[in-house]
Amino acid sequence: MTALLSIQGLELAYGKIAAVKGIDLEVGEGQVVCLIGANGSGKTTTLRGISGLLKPRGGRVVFAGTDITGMAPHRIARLGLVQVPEGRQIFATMTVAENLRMGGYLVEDGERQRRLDEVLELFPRLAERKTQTAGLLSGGEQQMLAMGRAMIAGPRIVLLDEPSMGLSPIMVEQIFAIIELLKRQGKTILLVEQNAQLALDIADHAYVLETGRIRLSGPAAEVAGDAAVLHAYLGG
Amino acid sequence: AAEPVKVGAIECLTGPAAKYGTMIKAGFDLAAEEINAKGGILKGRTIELIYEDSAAQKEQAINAAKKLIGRDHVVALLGPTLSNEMFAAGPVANERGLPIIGTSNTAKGITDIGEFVFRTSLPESDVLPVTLKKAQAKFGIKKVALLYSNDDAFTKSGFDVFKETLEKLGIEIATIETFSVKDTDFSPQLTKIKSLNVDALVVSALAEAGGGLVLQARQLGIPKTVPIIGGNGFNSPKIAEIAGDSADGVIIGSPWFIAKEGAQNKNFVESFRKKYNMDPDQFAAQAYDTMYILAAAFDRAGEADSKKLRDALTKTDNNGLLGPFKFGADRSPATAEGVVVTTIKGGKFTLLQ
Amino acid sequence: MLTVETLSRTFTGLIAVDDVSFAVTPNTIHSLIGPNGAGKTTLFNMISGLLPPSGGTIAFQGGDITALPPHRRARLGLGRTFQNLRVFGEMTVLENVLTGMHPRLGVAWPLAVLRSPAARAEERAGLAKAQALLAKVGIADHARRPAADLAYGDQRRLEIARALASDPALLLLDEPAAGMNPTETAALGDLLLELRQEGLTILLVEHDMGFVMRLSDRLTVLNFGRKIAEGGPAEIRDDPTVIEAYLGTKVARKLAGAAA
Amino acid sequence: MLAQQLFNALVLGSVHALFALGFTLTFGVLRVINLLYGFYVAAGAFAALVAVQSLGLGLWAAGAFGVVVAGLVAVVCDFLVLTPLRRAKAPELSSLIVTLGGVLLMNSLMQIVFGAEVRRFPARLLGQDAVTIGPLVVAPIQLVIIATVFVLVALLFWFMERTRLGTAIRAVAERPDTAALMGVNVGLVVAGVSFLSAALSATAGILIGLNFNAVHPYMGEPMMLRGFAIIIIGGLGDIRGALVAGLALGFLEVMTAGYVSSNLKEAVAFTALILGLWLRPNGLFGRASGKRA
Amino acid sequence: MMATLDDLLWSYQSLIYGLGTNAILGLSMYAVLQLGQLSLGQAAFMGIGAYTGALLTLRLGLPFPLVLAAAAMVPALAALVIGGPTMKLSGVHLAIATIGLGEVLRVAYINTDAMGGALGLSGIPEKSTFAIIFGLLAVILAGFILASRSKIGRACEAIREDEAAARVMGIDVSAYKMTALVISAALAGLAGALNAHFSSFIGPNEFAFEAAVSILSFAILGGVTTPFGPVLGAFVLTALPELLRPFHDFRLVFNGLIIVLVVIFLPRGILGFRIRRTGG
Ligand SMILES: Nc1ncnc2c1ncn2[C@@H]1O[C@H](COP(=O)(O)OP(=O)(O)OP(=O)(O)O)[C@@H](O)[C@H]1O
Ligand SMILES: Nc1ncnc2c1ncn2[C@@H]1O[C@H](COP(=O)(O)OP(=O)(O)OP(=O)(O)O)[C@@H](O)[C@H]1O
Ligand SMILES: [Mg+2]
Ligand SMILES: [Mg+2]
Repeated sequence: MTALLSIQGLELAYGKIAAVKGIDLEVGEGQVVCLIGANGSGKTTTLRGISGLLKPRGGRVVFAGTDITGMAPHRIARLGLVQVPEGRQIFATMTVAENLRMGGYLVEDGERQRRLDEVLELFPRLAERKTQTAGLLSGGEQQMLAMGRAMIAGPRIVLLDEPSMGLSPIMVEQIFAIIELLKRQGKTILLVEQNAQLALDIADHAYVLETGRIRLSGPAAEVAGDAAVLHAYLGG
Repeated sequence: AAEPVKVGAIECLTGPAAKYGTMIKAGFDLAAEEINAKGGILKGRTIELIYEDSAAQKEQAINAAKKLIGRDHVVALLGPTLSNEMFAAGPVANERGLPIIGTSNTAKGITDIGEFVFRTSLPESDVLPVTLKKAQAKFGIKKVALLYSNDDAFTKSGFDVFKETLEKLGIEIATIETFSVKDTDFSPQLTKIKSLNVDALVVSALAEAGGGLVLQARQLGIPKTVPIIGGNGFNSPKIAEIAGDSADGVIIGSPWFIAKEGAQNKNFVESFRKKYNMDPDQFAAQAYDTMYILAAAFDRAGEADSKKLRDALTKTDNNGLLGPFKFGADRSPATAEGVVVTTIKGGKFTLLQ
Repeated sequence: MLTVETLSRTFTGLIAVDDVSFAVTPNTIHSLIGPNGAGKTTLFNMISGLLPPSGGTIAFQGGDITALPPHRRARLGLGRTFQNLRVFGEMTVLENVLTGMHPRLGVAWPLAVLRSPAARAEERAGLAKAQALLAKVGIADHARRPAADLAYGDQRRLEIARALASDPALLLLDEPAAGMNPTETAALGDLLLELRQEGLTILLVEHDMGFVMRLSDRLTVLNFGRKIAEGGPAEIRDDPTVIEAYLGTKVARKLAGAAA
Repeated sequence: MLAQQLFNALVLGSVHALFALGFTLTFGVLRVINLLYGFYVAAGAFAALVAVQSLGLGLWAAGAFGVVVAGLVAVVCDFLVLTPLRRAKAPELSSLIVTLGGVLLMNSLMQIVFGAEVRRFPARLLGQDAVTIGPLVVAPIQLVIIATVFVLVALLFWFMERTRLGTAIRAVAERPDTAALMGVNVGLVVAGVSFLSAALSATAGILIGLNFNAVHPYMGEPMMLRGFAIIIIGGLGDIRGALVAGLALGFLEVMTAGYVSSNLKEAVAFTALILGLWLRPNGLFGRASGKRA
Repeated sequence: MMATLDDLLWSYQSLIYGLGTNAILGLSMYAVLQLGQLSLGQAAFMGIGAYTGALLTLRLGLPFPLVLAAAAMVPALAALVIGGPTMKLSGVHLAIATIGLGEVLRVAYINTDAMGGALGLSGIPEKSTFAIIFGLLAVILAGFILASRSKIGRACEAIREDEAAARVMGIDVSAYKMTALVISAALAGLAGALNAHFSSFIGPNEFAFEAAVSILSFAILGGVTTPFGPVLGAFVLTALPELLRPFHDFRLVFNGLIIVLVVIFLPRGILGFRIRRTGG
């Protein structure tokens, strides 16, 4: 299996501060790969580097055979790579429905409507609040919105940055069920998640990030069994 | 060759008032060029004009005056363009004992600034009564509407004189309407005036607002039988340019108009057109005359000395574009003899017969 | 310590909090749980004074504070964190904490401006205390960085340190563990227990049930703005309405397993 | 007289709204208090004037020329001046100051090139003679202005609220980074909005220049303050709001001048605006800010 | 030699005075911007101060210190009155409301003959001196620096960044805002009176929209993260048109160009650094 997304020696920095210091990472087509690490270890930064929001200092990012290193984010999105950003980043002054439609910016009308209906079915809470100004939603509702927005884009690969954050236990279950579903549909997913146990359960492969470097990687089950990982990230 | 005599000029050369400043500068330059070509002043010295821009800001006018006096060591100052600027810069020159001659300041109290402050522009109080009297005689005006820009010193001064004169002449003022110099829409005022059936509109405004106002008055159906009488600000080709046909019948009193009789004026208009490729206006004419007045005063003073120049200026006796010219005791023009009343016909100023 | 009586809040076309009453006993950790959009944050906003209630009263330490502006409540000893991180981004991490100390800085303003010895001493003490707080929550290394540059989880820690800076009697925490992994969450739990030991009362909103059940002395459950249950951890865990509305059977089973 | 005054109010209000449309786009959508807007008004009018006088184009062709020229000038200005600021994530107000410098620069350049004088479109470009319709005296250009405003408002409203691109524009306004993640070409959208807004300003400049028969480098300046007031009262970026607020201001001004005192025109208008804000602190038509306590 | 030096000083005297008064105006803007309040009433307050000062000098011949005190007090009172209703406005809404104040006042000046109407007030004696202007500037600047470095500055910055969060931190935001508005009005009034007493003349149109924008630009160009910023910004913007005089026709072109370049390269202001304070 060839990797859909492959990263070599990626380096990212904020001004003088190096946040990601040369990492290698691969996500195979149809795989769920999870990235775990402590707060501040560079997970979000890595995703931003892939989606083009942050220009890499060094290294290479190849997606579906195209070198996307340093490419503008909208062009990367057009190739079918979508990121659900951390902290939701919903369009606060627009309505819930408009936010969702923005997710399908690149999707043609009929298909977009179909996916919209699908998403509203998955998140009945959003259906109820469809015409509400998104900024006034509760934290969890906003998280659902961010997730739904990405689903409407129908990408080849989704980068999910802590999709379960702030969701009620039932909703967390549901989000993971959705990830399962996407996986079964053959979608590729790069998942950053603090709910490490759940993430490792679902993932094929896992990477552990520590202060900007890959500390450990391997099949998810193996990583989950690692004593150090257990101790540092799984509360064991 | 002898050293040139330095004269400073403060004008609005940038910003929204630049249209006045550039006309004035054109007038000065033309006259200075002629004078220098004819052998200059003080037995062969040329006049060197140093311009500073005031950008219609009083602080810049002051700074310009100080720079010209303190750094360039000029002997006399011309300008500034706007009365407000003169109120700020005049005291500077006066304090240093340097004559300063306004060529376009018509506001009340300008020469009260001090002994060294002169102006060659006829204050409205000299011009407007002549205009009104003539119009009254010709059209039998009994009732007028009076309009003016109330946020500008020049037009406000004009209004004061209009009002006083109208009262003196026993003409009824049906209504007084105001607008801003920046306004472009006068329809509410004019609609109201239209319903009052007045014999004439008396307007104190600058050319842009004035032109727009004339245009709209006619558009709104105030008939041409109701003449529009303007103040000094109307004495500009812009009125006809903006208002087009509607400008016909506008009445203006002024010491100068472009078709004024006489070889001197013909020469001026011709050379001006040749040099600048446009028509002069009253500001240019006043500036042109002022330069000759200044040159003559230098020669009378006998040397480039500010104090002597001041005294020489008070003895001015010029016969220029504006007609016979003397300074009164208040260092403003002494008489309004040169004032003629004109009217616009087919877009051109002609004498009102 | 805190008594909320028949509190309500409506927004156009929505009752976000509906006739909710409960009381928080001093020196306990009291949790407020419920599905997304149940009205927990809205309740916090009313308690901290950012949002006027549509009806009902709030009493704190025996006095009615329903009409008090937020800063007065803070002075009375009410501190809070925000669910949607609201650190002062351009200020350094330390300055954020010092700002939290504001109601406890007693030196009169003219003296503070003129840097009188008393003011200097106060600032020095404040600095030391702020540093201690940062160490406590584990972000001492970042003390002099602009707060906006911190990673998400670290900003959450900063929120907690900033809220603690005013020595509150009652601390409202809105999802403090969101964005932290289980190990980090456990450490945070230890910290909160330690704080309770020191006499602090905590009102907690959190969706991490392991965390909540471990810490809480008492829980109040909201759904669609209404209180649907209240009780101790074991009671709530087994309450079928709560399981249905919020926990889901899987989590409930897991929690039961953990407790057993 | 009342009928005529009401018509006057409609015309003046339409002129205000016309000016405000593009302004509300830059300000509301791009979050730039763009003082250059006044310059684009004059630039558009001058370009059209040059087209008429030097290129001998007819009114409509010249108008289109002016609109396009102003739009392109704006795209270039924005690219040179505002894009770097956007990249540096500079505070909002720095855009105000940079455009303040820009205005100084461009206006002075324009004056050097065209002179400071007032110019006018050749007479008879559009019939100037007013016609009497019942109690009303109406000039053709006035009808053109009113029609243009209402058509533009309808089109823009539809565009911003109903089309994909319109939604994208608003998304860019709020979170450019996130919009880019959705596949929106932020740079292009920004350029497009700059173009559109300056094109609208040029339309305003040309029509206003025709109506008042005066075109000069500073013609946009006196309208800035009122424009500013209108777009804030109407709600930033709110097309309908700009129309309603523009008409309201025109109505207030005309009625004050016609029936109270022309002296108090501005004072009454601004007092009413302040009172309006007092009663509705988010603007008359302010949409929810999307900000929670 | 002495004579030339004297001349030099004299030539630039009013420019130098202008630097001082504009710096005070910049600081008056800083007082409110520091809290994130975009008040554009500064020009109006400056006008109130200028008219108050000029009238007291011209009509009553009061001693200058008294005149200055009144010129600061009257706008401060005005700020107190309008402060209440405007307090709940923020951002551009506050800006437009305060600009509205300026417009209403302008109409009032124009229509009041006692204030000279459109003709303004002329012949105001020169009373501002270098020592007075720069002495006041130094005191005000020092006050701002000290305040910014104390807990007050910290509270102000917190309010600017997040008002609601600041409230919850126990900061009395309304009191801070009101105080800032009053102080800024007093400073603007003071600057207005100082200006009136070295430029001989004031007119009603000097305190309108354009003036408000240029006062704002002093602060923003210089930077609002320290009180030095607005002072430097005012110096630069005041001196530029004079320094560029040799460029004649292109003077304002260069002036504009320089502003543009400065903002592009220093978007946070010329002095964009943050003031040092505990924990900074
Ligand atoms: N905008 C920024 N400017 C400067 N430094 C930053 C910025 N954003 C993040 N950092 C720093 O980069 C490092 C990595 O941060 P990042 O957000 O990638 O962590 P993370 O693994 O996503 O953490 P979390 O689990 O808390 O979300 C941290 O040290 C952080 O302080
Ligand atoms: N200012 C507001 N205007 C309109 N609706 C609002 C406003 N604030 C909150 N709401 C609505 O009120 C409901 C309760 O919101 P709240 O934020 O209190 O929920 P919550 O319990 O904190 O949820 P979560 O766990 O997801 O954070 C939500 O449906 C939200 O959309
Ligand atoms: Mg992260
Ligand atoms: Mg919440």
